[in-house]
Amino acid sequence: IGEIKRFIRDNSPVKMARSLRDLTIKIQSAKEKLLYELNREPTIIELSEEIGVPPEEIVMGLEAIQPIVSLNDVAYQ
Amino acid sequence: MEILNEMTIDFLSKSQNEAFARVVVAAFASQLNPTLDELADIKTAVSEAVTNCIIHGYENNLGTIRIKAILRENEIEIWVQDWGKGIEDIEKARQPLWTSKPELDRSGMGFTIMENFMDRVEVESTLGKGTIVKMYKTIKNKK
Amino acid sequence: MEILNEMTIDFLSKSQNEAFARVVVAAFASQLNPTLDELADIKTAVSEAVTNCIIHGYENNLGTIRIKAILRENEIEIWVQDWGKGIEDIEKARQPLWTSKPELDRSGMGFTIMENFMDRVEVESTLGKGTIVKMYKTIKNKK
Ligand SMILES: Nc1ncnc2c1ncn2[C@@H]1O[C@H](COP(=O)(O)OP(=O)(O)O)[C@@H](O)[C@H]1O
Ligand SMILES: Nc1ncnc2c1ncn2[C@@H]1O[C@H](COP(=O)(O)OP(=O)(O)O)[C@@H](O)[C@H]1O
Ligand SMILES: [Mg+2]
Ligand SMILES: [Mg+2]
Repeated sequence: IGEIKRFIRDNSPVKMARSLRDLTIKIQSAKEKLLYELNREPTIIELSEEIGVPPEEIVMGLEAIQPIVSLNDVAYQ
Repeated sequence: MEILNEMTIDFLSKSQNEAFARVVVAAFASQLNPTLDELADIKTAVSEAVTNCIIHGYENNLGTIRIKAILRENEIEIWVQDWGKGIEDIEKARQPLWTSKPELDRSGMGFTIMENFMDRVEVESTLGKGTIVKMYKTIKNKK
Repeated sequence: MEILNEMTIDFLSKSQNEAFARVVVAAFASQLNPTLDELADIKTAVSEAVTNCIIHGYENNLGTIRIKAILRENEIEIWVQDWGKGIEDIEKARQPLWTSKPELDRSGMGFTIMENFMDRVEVESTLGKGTIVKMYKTIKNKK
């Protein structure tokens, strides 16, 4: 049972970032690198290709970096 | 324009689902290859629309919220729907700073934010039946 | 056990939606505060179930896939449903290494993976009508 899990994890084409924290750090540095190289804001797929993580996963990472603060949330404080 | 992809999600009007809803829409929108700014705009607009369903549509009682998202070649269309109390005067509701709940410290800026972060916002509502907010945003093709 | 939260999502049986579906379920499951391993298990199981709907249920034609997820205090229940061709012999289909599409290099390990990564898997299917796979996983409470 554990063997199957290990087999799949070790062979997973996209190794899951060890933690969301690792992913957010990768996103931030990839973003800065691409910003410099492209001289514009990177797209989600450009980031995805740079980091080697699917775009949907990048979205999860972004949520951890920068929780959207709505004006309403601010108003509550 | 041809529809490339679409999805519909129903979830409960609980406040913890606001973050969930915006991640779902952002993950779906990512198929159009938006920039991070475009993605942040979409997330903010969805958050405002979902918050309105929870606070105004259902007044914090439990109900169902439905989000439908449609991807076209360079546009995303997002519907946020509730079956709550509805809006009496849509034009007034859309005005900046107008809120029906000043006692809750609402800013009255929700619709203004949606309009600014998306290209176009349509509101349909029937008192006692519910509300649909339809939002459209062009995602410029970068390649 | 009391239901804490639930959601239902319908999306098209396109291969690019596999990654989307996995993230949707993971984002929802994260409300139960799972470990990364538990989350990875859930994502893998959902991927296998969704891939089956696309490849076997609809045989790469366009159809709708529905995922329903229910959160209880320490359990997630996930249904993955299609209205495709159905499974003739469920018991055989669940056997390790058994596949109806060896010509496509299928491993026949999808159900085995789901069973290993989740605590329990139930399969309901009717030929010509479709298939529902119900998966359950305990999320130990870390607090
Ligand atoms: N889904 C909804 N159901 C019922 N009423 C709504 C809904 N969305 C908005 N409204 C009404 O429109 C008003 C303005 O909304 P908004 O601009 O978001 O400001 P706020 O939420 O801060 O009040 C709300 O105060 C409410 O009266
Ligand atoms: N949603 C489905 N609709 C129809 N048939 C299915 C479905 N899911 C699984 N099957 C059948 O069960 C078999 C075993 O599935 P699985 O263990 O995932 O292996 P594989 O996908 O590699 O064939 C498939 O080959 C197929 O015949
Ligand atoms: Mg508002
Ligand atoms: Mg399979």
